[in-house]
Amino acid sequence: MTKRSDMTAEKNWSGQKIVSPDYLLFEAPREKHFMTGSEVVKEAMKRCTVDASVSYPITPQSEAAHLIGELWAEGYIGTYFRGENEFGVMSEVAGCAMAGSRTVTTTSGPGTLRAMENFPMWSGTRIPCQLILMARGINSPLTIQPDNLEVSFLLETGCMIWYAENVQELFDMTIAAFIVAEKPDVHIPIITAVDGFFVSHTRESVMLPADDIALPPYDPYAAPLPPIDSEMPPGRFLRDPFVMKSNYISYATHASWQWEVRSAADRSRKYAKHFLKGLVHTTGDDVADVVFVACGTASHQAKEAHRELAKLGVTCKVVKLRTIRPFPTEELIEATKGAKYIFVPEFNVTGWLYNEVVKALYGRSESEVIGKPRVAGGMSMPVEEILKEVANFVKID
Amino acid sequence: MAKDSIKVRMPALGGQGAVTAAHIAATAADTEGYYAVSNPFFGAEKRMAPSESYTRIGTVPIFDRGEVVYPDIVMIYHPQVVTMGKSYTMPFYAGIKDDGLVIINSDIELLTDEDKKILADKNVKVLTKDFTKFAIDIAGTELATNMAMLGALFGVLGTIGKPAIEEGIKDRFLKKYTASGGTASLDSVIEKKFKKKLDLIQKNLETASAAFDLAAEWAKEVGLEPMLLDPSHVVPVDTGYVTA
Amino acid sequence: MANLGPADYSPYPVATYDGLYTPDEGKAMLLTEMVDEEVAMREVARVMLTSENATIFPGPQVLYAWSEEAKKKATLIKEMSEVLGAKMIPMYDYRPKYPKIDAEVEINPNHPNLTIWHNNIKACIFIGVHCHYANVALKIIRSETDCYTIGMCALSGHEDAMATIRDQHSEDLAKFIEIAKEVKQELGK
Amino acid sequence: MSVDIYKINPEFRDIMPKDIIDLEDNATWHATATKNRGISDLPDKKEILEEHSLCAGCPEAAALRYILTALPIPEDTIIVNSTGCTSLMFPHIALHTVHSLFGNQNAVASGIKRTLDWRFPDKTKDVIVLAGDGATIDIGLDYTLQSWFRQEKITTICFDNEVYANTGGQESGSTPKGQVFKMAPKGKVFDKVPMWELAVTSGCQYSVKLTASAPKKVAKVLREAVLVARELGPTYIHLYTPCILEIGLAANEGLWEMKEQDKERFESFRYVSPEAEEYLKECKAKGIL
Repeated sequence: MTKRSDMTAEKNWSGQKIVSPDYLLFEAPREKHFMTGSEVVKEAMKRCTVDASVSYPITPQSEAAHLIGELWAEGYIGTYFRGENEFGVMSEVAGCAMAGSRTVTTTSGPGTLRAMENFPMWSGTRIPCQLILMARGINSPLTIQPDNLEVSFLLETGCMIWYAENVQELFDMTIAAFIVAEKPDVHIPIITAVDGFFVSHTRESVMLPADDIALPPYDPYAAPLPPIDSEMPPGRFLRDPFVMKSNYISYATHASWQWEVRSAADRSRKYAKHFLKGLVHTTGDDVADVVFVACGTASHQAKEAHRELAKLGVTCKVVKLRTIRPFPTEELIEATKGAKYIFVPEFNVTGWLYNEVVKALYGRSESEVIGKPRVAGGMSMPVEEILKEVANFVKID
Repeated sequence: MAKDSIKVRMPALGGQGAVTAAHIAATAADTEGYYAVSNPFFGAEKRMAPSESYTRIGTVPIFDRGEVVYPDIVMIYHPQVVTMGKSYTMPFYAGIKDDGLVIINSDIELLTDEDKKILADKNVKVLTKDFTKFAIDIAGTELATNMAMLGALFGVLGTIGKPAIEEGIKDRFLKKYTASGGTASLDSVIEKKFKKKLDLIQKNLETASAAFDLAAEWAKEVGLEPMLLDPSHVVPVDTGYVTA
Repeated sequence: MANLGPADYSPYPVATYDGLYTPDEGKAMLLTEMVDEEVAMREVARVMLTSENATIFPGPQVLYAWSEEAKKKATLIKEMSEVLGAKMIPMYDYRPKYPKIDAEVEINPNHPNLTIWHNNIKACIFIGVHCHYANVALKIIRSETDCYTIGMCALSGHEDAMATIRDQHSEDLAKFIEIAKEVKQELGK
Repeated sequence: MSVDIYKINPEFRDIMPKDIIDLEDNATWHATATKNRGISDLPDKKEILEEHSLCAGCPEAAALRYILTALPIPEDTIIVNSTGCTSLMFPHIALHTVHSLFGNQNAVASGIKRTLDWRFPDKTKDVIVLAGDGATIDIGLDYTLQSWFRQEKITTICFDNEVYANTGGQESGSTPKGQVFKMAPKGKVFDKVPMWELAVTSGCQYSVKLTASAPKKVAKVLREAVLVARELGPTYIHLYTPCILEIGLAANEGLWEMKEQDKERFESFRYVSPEAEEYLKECKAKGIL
């Protein structure tokens, strides 16, 4: 059984060499592997010097949760257990993080909604834990299929939300997530989302650094609030006190507290820019009539469409959003300049990303924004269908 | 004419190993230098219930994900897919592209005259063969059917060689591999049938290899055009990952 | 009572919504400008030396003897207050105090404006206050008072303060004290 | 050392308020105490609970004072709370505490305890849950029981006032049958939930039901519960702290009500597992009890 006190300045408790985030993400030599999103989550967490993880089964994230458990059994993670349900799990995660652990958990669809009350509590208590979300349908009748409607429920929880496109980005993003979330001026929870199955169960090639190097450990004393461990003043400290005017004195505290949580998310931009190489990523023609704005698998489908449109002589560009909270408004406006048509393909019925895009571009863009194609309930988004939508606006011969 | 990417749809019955086959196919293609992706249909598949998996192979990065709605190749692992409609699409060749290919595992002719006409009009070639018997003859178990189908696929394509297939099979059975509960226990059943893993791999290889030759022969006979550009056309592209 | 501040009444808009963010490493911030640390130190010293009822608000991280660094800082902050001729009012913990605070001698992050109003403080330094509570308090002060706030932070700084200097450890405080002495002389005080 | 977080740097003693100076000079921290802490410290030692905002004469406030004064190592004790009247006292407890949500207290405490054991393997850190009957028995029942099933090494204390008091007097699972409260306008139709018994069948090593009428008894039970939890597994204390407001008593009648109930609904219940029995004997021998 490894002990946290086994850690030295050079090696973490599992004997991995401690390296800088930049080295791990950008400089360390990488080798090609062929694996699923679930498997790559294990590889990422293995290199993150994680203190704690709590799990609960729900498709499609269960395999990732099993594999994190294996890391604990192998001595890479300090403490791990199966909670009673997602509400309990997210509260157990809060306890671990408040007490000073670098903490990760995973969930999907109905689990996310069951746990919902916890997420604004997470951000309000300024814990930098990571939730790896493998999006799944949440409607009745029950579905386990990929559909990311659940993400719309998380948009205003005060947590950061990043969206990974594929297995490779999931690996890099879940490592960068801890680094950015733990910055003292950020220090709020981060939700790293992928579309369930499309990423969790899809096997593809991925480049990984060696597994004998890892991130420096989390320092709970370089944080905006003292950890709950009785080791840092003030001795009289309630992490999330009642400050309601009815009992005490201040509405202003509540207002200011909530603005501070939003400010913290905003401060993450400059760090995310560095560790994600940009809040958005653009591929295709610099000047394009057709611009796809998408995140996750939808941006993958859009890239497939871009390739076909190029063959047909249509100028086209794909703007992939890597961060949803904070929303990359300025980057989006810059990237869509001069577009005739902006298509927002989505894997949900309400078009929450379309709403975000329209809100961001309102009064600042001439482009026509089209919330299509939109599929739901786990349907795929064949490139053929995307091309049909585009053909309704652009002449294709 | 050969394309820069093809999509393969594999309708099967739960327990036949179509997911495993899709995985090995993608690994083999990846080994050969192609871009490749495999995934199962996302459901709660049970034994003998419809189960589908997909493999996408290309000389360009494969961005497309999920169910293959418009396949270039359809591989039918079990006659019931057609006779009892144990398939997520009706008819089983729905959405198939022109100049496509259908591989059917059956000891009898399953196509109606109407099916044949529709497929002929789209210039889709059909290879029907009792790959289960083929597997029993060579490997001594019907559980190697998926290997026979796999060999046939690559025999027809002709641009992914036997060494790559061997690599794919070894990767699947020798590496630590995350499989769903059902697949994991099936693995152990297979292992019981053969004494040693290597023995299992050898049998699988022989089955796939024989089917490879048979299908390559067939492709010549029917004058099948090459479907997929060979790996020399693979172009490295900045796919925009955090680590480009 | 002091005038309301730039945001008036409500802590919104906060600095980040005006496009202000914590300074990069090695830099400091004066109002909306990124400047070198030393430039900021000089200006901060000038403001403290020339404002009515300039006050230092030491927080838990420096008030208590829980680490060697905290002990060093305590000595330096005491000296700082003498050099700047500034009063010291402690933010000894963050609890919403019941039934009321004594605005004369203490400051509480949940209603820091009360202390600033009561003592008519026109310039203040936050030091040793945990960033979250510093930011909560600074937003309220920014909105409800015209006090010139200064965040001397051991971590990343505070954009809601009118001046913020980051990564301030004991050796940096010593450096600031020397600069403050020079400025004091220049001002003929 | 944890007690150092209460030590004031000499440069600032002159500007610190008396209650903070007293915490350093005159509180009974384990590290500085010469004898076991206890009720006898109440008259002349600095208390860990500062002024609070509960109703005058509320037995909860008194019970919390008894508990805090008996903690074996307050400077290394974390208390997790939940929503309710008790939340109004928590900001004034001079320890590290958490409120979190309504009902998730045992889940939060589980995470904290596991992390503290991981981060401080060579140190003793006690984790205690203190919540009302609504939080423990109704909305939080799953998390209370599950933490016991998992054998989390925490002490769970339920301040049972038999009603949702903070929200204005609604029936709770702990309300006695027949009692008329809001949301039970015709009287409660089912029996009071026997949480102290559920504790035993759910794996607690120690489960005691009592009222807060006898301070020394409360202190003894608390100390036993914390020591057993630290060593063996979950422990439970079910404490009657009546809501004098909701049952129409005067500020000075709380004690009388508790004494009454000592003979009725809160007639003493005590379960101690054989292992705990053994361990408590050792503690007595070592003089830490």
